[in-house]
Amino acid sequence: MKRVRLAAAVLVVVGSLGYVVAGGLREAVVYYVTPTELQSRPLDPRRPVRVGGQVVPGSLRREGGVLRFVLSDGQAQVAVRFAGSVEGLLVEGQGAVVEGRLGPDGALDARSVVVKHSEEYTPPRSPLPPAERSAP
Amino acid sequence: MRPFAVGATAALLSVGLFLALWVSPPDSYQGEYVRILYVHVPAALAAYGAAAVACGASALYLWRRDLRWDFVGRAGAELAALFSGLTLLTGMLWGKPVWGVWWAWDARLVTTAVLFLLYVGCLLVRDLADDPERGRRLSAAVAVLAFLDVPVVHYSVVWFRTLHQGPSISLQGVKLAPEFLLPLAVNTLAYLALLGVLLAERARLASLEVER
Amino acid sequence: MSPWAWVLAAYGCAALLVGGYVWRLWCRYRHVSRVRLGEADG
Amino acid sequence: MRAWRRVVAVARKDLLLEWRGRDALIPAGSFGLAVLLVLGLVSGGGWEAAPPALWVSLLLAAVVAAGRGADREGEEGTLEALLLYPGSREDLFWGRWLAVCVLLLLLGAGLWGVQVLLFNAPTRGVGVLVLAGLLSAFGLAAVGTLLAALLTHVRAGPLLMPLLFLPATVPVLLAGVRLSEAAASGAPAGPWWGVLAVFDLLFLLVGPALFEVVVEA
Repeated sequence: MKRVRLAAAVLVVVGSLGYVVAGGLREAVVYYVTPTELQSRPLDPRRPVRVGGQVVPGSLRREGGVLRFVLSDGQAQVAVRFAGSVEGLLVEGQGAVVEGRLGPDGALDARSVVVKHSEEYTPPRSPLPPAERSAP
Repeated sequence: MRPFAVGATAALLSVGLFLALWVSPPDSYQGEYVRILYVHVPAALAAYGAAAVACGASALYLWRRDLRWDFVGRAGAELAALFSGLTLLTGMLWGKPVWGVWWAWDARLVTTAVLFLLYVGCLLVRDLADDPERGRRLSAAVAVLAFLDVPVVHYSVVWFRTLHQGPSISLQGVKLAPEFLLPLAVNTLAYLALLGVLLAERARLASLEVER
Repeated sequence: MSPWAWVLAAYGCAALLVGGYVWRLWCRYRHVSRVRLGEADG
Repeated sequence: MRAWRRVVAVARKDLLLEWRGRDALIPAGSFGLAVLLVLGLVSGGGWEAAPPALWVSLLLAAVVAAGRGADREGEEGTLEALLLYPGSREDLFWGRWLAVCVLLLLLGAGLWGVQVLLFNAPTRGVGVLVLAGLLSAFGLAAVGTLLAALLTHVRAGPLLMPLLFLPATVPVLLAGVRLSEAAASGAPAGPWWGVLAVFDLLFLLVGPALFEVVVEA
């Protein structure tokens, strides 16, 4: 009897893991929202949001101590302002997760910028990898 | 047999270290930081392996009540705590320069921390139980329970949207250039060999201590 | 800090943790074998 | 005796002991209250801090309540005595589980009321909250019952309780907080009901199976 129950427990464990694999909980644990989701969902302006996407190539620049760039998920875009220095390896074309509040002009006033890199690893073609060039 | 296994593991570890620190090129994006990959990923895989051994041996102990399974289960739980702790530490030392933060509250990081805590709890339960037999039984139960977290840790980056990047090597393909693949493979092998040697030695020590 | 400092810190961590574990195993081995020898003498 | 009657008898015994001594409900309730106060103080007490504060205080109160059950077993050996009676040990698990469920629901209701007063929190979506509370109480009680039995004969058991209880129940905490937030703002709850249901199912199946291993003499 005990064995049968244990077997049933194992079965349910496997089954529920299968449910998770099939995507049942995919939207549940989300570290950041995408720019598309940011624009499509009604937002509570009193709350900070965490938005993640690719830094659009050519958009990263620093003006008088304020870092500006545009995050994109391929469809929607959101402009980001950040007064501070980024400690990670922020470069164009790689990902970033930005936490802050939406300003009245639709741009995100960032409180923190965290770099999210891809799972791809390639040897350098240019003599200096971005790690040595680092953020502007 | 034993000197051979230890010698082979030491050789593998030194070759792995050489490949990781001298042979591997820097990454086109991360630069030299990519070398942390060769200790972080093998440590995580060794933690999974130790957790699996702990779970299997504990289940067998609960079923058969053979002390030898308990020795292996205890070794597995200790090494699972050790290697998951190492994974967390090297991950933090990697995250700070590359992501810009030591820690982030994302699913991969939190589930790994939970794994570490569960095995610490497993070891504490064994040491603090009134009598050794009860300690063995209870920690075996916790070890079985804790293993449930391993698939969640591994697939958290696939199932959930996390800051941590997805797997570089999966059924969908290898996103790792061959220059990085070889050191990673050798280091993974070396860590698994190290895990095997440490498991065997720890279990042997436990049996010696009981005999005494 | 230079990238190499971070890399070496990570490897140092690994060496310290695993080395510490091996050291502890070794000490307990010595203890056990000493006790066994002592029993054999007595 | 049929199984469900044994279950009810065990639950009745536990609740009667609790009613006479109130030595789990009062310490756990006042501890939960203290946590709620501290969290409110440090978070500034805005309404958006209410759901996390409520669930964290409930979870910590559950640790205390379940740990107290373990103490009682250790002091009076009630579990050993019960194990001598004929019948399945699973009934014991379910009986204690039922009693812990009742305690947790009482604690939850009390803490919720205090939270509404202290945080000026909206009382919308009570139906959602009640259902979320019930489901999470099922899961928390299963983990609590198992761990209380596990830690009965372990030195410093009440200290180890949070170390094992909190990591294991993180998903329930997370789901509870998100469901409360959804209830308060009227937003759809998304997949959080699924999370809660899956982990309940897991805990309710693994709990009794391991309980039998844990309590055997």
